[in-house]
Amino acid sequence: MTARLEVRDLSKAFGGVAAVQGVSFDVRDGEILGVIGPNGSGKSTLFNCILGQLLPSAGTVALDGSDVTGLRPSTLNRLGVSRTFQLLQVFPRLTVRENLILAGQEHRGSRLGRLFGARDAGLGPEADRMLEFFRLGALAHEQAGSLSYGQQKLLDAAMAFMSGSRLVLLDEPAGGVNPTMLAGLRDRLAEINRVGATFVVIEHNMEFVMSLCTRLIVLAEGRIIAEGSPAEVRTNAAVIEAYLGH
Amino acid sequence: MGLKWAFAGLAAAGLWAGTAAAQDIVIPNIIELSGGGATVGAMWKNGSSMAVEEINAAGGILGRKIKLEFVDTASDPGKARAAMQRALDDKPVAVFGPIYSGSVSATLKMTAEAEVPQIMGGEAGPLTAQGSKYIFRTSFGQNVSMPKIANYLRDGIKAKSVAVVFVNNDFGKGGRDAIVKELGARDIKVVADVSTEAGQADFAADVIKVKGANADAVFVYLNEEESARFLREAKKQGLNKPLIGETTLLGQKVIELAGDAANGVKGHVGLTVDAPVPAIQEFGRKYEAKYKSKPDHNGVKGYIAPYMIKAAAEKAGKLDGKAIAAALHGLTITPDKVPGILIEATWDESGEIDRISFLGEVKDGKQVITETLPKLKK
Amino acid sequence: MRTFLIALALLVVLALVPADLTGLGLPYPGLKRYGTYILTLWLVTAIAAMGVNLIVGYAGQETLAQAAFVGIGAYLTAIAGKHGVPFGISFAASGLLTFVIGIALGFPALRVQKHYLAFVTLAFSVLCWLVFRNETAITGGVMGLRDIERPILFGLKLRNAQTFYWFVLAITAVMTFVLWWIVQSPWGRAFTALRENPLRAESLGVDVRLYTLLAFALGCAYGGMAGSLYAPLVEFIDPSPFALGPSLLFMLMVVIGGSGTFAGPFVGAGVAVLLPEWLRAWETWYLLIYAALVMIMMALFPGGIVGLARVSVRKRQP
Amino acid sequence: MTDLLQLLIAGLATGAIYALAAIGFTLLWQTSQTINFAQGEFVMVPAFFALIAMKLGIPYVAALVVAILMSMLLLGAAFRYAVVGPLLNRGVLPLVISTIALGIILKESVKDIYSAEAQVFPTLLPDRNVTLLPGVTISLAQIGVLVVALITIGGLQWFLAGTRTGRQMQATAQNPTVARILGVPVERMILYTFLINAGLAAMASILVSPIYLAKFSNGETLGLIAFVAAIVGGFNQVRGAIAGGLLVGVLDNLAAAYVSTAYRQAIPLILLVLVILFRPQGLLGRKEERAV
Repeated sequence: MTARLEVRDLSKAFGGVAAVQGVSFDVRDGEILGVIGPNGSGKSTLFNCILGQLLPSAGTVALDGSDVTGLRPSTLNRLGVSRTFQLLQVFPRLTVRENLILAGQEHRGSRLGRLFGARDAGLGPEADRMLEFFRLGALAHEQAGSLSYGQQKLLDAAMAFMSGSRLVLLDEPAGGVNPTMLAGLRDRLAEINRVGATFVVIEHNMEFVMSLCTRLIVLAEGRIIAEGSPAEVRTNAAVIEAYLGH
Repeated sequence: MGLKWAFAGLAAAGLWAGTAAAQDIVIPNIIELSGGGATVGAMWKNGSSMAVEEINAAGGILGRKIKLEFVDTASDPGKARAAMQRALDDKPVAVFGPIYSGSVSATLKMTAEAEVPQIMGGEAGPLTAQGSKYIFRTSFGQNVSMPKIANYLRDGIKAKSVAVVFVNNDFGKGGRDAIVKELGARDIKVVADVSTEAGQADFAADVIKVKGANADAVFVYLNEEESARFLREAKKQGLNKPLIGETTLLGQKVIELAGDAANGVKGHVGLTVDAPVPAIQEFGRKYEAKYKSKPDHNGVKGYIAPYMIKAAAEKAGKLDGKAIAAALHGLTITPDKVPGILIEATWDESGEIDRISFLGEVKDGKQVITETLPKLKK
Repeated sequence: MRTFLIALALLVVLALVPADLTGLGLPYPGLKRYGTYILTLWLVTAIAAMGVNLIVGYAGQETLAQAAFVGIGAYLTAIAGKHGVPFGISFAASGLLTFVIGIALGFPALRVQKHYLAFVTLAFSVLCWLVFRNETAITGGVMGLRDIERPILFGLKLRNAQTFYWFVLAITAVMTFVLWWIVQSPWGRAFTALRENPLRAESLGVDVRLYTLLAFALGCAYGGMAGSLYAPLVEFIDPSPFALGPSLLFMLMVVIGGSGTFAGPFVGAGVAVLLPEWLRAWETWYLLIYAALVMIMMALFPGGIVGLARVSVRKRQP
Repeated sequence: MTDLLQLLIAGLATGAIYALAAIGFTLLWQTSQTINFAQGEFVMVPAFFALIAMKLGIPYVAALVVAILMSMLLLGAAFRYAVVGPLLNRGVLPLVISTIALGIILKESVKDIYSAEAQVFPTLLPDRNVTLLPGVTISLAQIGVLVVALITIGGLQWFLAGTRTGRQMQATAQNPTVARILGVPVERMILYTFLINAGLAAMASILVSPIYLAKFSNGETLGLIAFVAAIVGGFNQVRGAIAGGLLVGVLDNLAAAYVSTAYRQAIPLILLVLVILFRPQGLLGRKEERAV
């Protein structure tokens, strides 16, 4: 198995405060890697450094073997890395379908071609397929802002797959979603994973993580304190200490 | 729905064709009521309003009352053109303004084409040199005043070199170009040529430049407030060369604003309320009583404009633009017949005004006239 | 299709507004010369405002130099015209030059923080004004440039106020269509996205910096082309309409019309051009009333007039 | 050499006034993300408060106090609640537009209600000149400007760093959310910055008007220069604004004397562009994190 993403000695400090310190790990092709840890352990900062939202203070990030440290998010996205954010991030004034088309359009053809070409950048059929897949078909022409929270969360996740990215980083996809929808979301993600996408998931909902992920890393105070299968991590003494110690 | 409103809007704005019959003679004043020229425009407005009240109280012109309409150019020649277009669409007997030379320059072809006399306040030299038969000045053009200044610098001050300080707008730039030409013709060297901005506050650097030039005299051609600020700074830095100005620099407003610093300033004075002519001083008192502020030469310009129309229309015998313009050419208006003209004045074929003017200086916070210069042509 | 028909109908009505229809047996005398002039000025202002709307309403940036860009187009056209360059070439050159300047200004400014484009355009605006004023040999300085010729189209002189209006109307229609096309394309979607949530847009592969730059440069080009029409319309230019103040007024007009809406710039330009006409009786007070209107609008209806109209239409249809 | 000294002194005196206006700019920006395009008018208006007060028969010094209080009431509190308040959560643009409109309103009101003409404004100090060196003269008024401006700035610095309220204000400026969690009354702190801004503007107005006369259009240049000074010095630091103000004042004078009077305004603007290109946080500003 090859590593899709290699993170080496990544550190990030804000002023004097170190949020992430010397973190190294690989993401292997086809796995679903869970990143867990108590609040403030540096999970989102880690994501933001990997994805170019923040410049890391030290360390490197490599994608498929080539260095991508400090590249801008849009460049990384066009190289095949998608993400979602912890807080809901859809475009409320665009329709659900438009949101999906937007999420894919920058991967289609040239910029000039998009100006003169089809209004939907040729993504209409694919957007419709994605809508059906995530059970949002009936809402296609609603403004995204008018959807329920759970529906927006689904849309948010769906957008990450419109570009056909093979590596997707999900930041708390289950946060605030009701249990029925959650099961649906987990099934959808598992299904996409089967057809070839690799995931990294930050999540607080342990049940969701344990049932979805194939491997976990645990962060505490900006460092990796444990790594392994869900079963191994569950019984790790350092992890229990980190969670209960707070 | 939207369209209906749009049309209602156009109608309300009076943009539609078709003429409304008016009893009064409407004279549009296209003047600077906002923007950089707001002060000047306000003076003109007051002056012309006062004259029209007097004329109407005395029975109007040829039995008809005058009504002034004031249109703001925002001190923008483009807007002045638009306003002039609007005014000319209504085929007025005459138009007043603009006062800024740039705006006059932008509109004078339009009045010539429409054959409507334009009584304006611009002082730039070239305005009357473009062959328009419908443009008339209310004060000396720079083509008349600058030779007088240059003569004074040569004969009165005996200057061999002069530093010129001017404000970079149409008024200042026009004057600067004219004086530089006149000085050149008299073999007087321009050793410093300092451009300043309208609204400029700090004149320290400009005075240093002038001092450094070490000229025999300094010609200061700025608007009122800037003149005052310059004089204060000159006094502070001990600039001890003769400061020579044209009308503005010796005006009441500058003296009031500059205080002591204005003492000793000399120069040529066109028509101001400080002129040693009883009629003009009487005008100043009336103006001050009415508007609670002292008028300057722009107030005088606005005041005589309606009287010019009155005299010319009465000479022509009819209220017609073409006839009024024709009557004004070569006309001499004297205060004994038309008291509102304040001082005897003659207009030549190009619309240039000719009347007496003065040399003066500021002594103890007052303008003192030292010499009266006769009319150019008898 | 429906949009197209409405647009066509609107165009026909606009074309007929200044025309004298009494010859056709209709009791409509048309507009006076001044009315036609104001209508033409409205169109020219609207073109520049469309550019501001693209920058402010779609890309979420602030520009304080639109009047300067109008000035660049106007001076270029006026000066080129004096040297016998045909209008078509000056018009295209005005658009191109302002586009390139837009790129050159926007590139460094957008590298840093959000409001730095506003600061850079502020500086540029004043610098342009200084050049217009002081380079007397080229620009005529404060005395301006007089007697700017109106263009000749296929041998037809556009001297007449009405023919020139139709000419400007045709150009406005084309430029409106072009902007509509851009806004409806994936580019427009990207513009909306980067205004609503640049962070998320960037993570979806939208090159926020590049799209912002393109929107800004296009907006500047609209300003330049509006200037190219302004010069022959007024037939006289001087620096005053291209100063910082008028640039600020462009922002006000777009916001009062409804920023980020397609019709906003037309409505806003209409208000800005016609309001002084409506409020003539108030003389200079109109500026005060206008500014007060803007402030009330901002506090109560930030969507501008178009947004307000939409809300009231929605209320009426339950 | 004496010329240079003369220019430096004149530049510093003018620059001190710019600094007063620029400090207010940065304070408003820090606590409430308000870019105040009416800042120049805020400096222009208080002089007219004083003139009106004097017309009503109030003696000079009392009229100055009235002007400062009126300014804090109208340009501080009323501005905060009537103009900025309703727009605070709508992003920067509506606020920018609103302050542009406010600037027009203030300017036109003074012109239409008071007068379009420049007004003489009395000075606290006698109109006398002091010769420092042969060829270097400074007026008492200028000394007064420098002294009062420096005292005001020093007082402000002391207040911000040395008092509890001042430190709370700085906390609010740096991060309102954190400040709120720490129990700082953020709303009141924001109001204080508006009051301080209005007070500083009134001080600037009282200092500048005797020298440069009071006129409705004075705000145009002053506002622009204060803005440039704030950006050049650093938009997020009070000391940046002070340095920016002094620098722009001096630079303007030097440019006029040694480069070109016609392009004197251009020099500070070119500096502004250079700063944005090479040191976007301003000469003395703090660097902010890249977001996006």
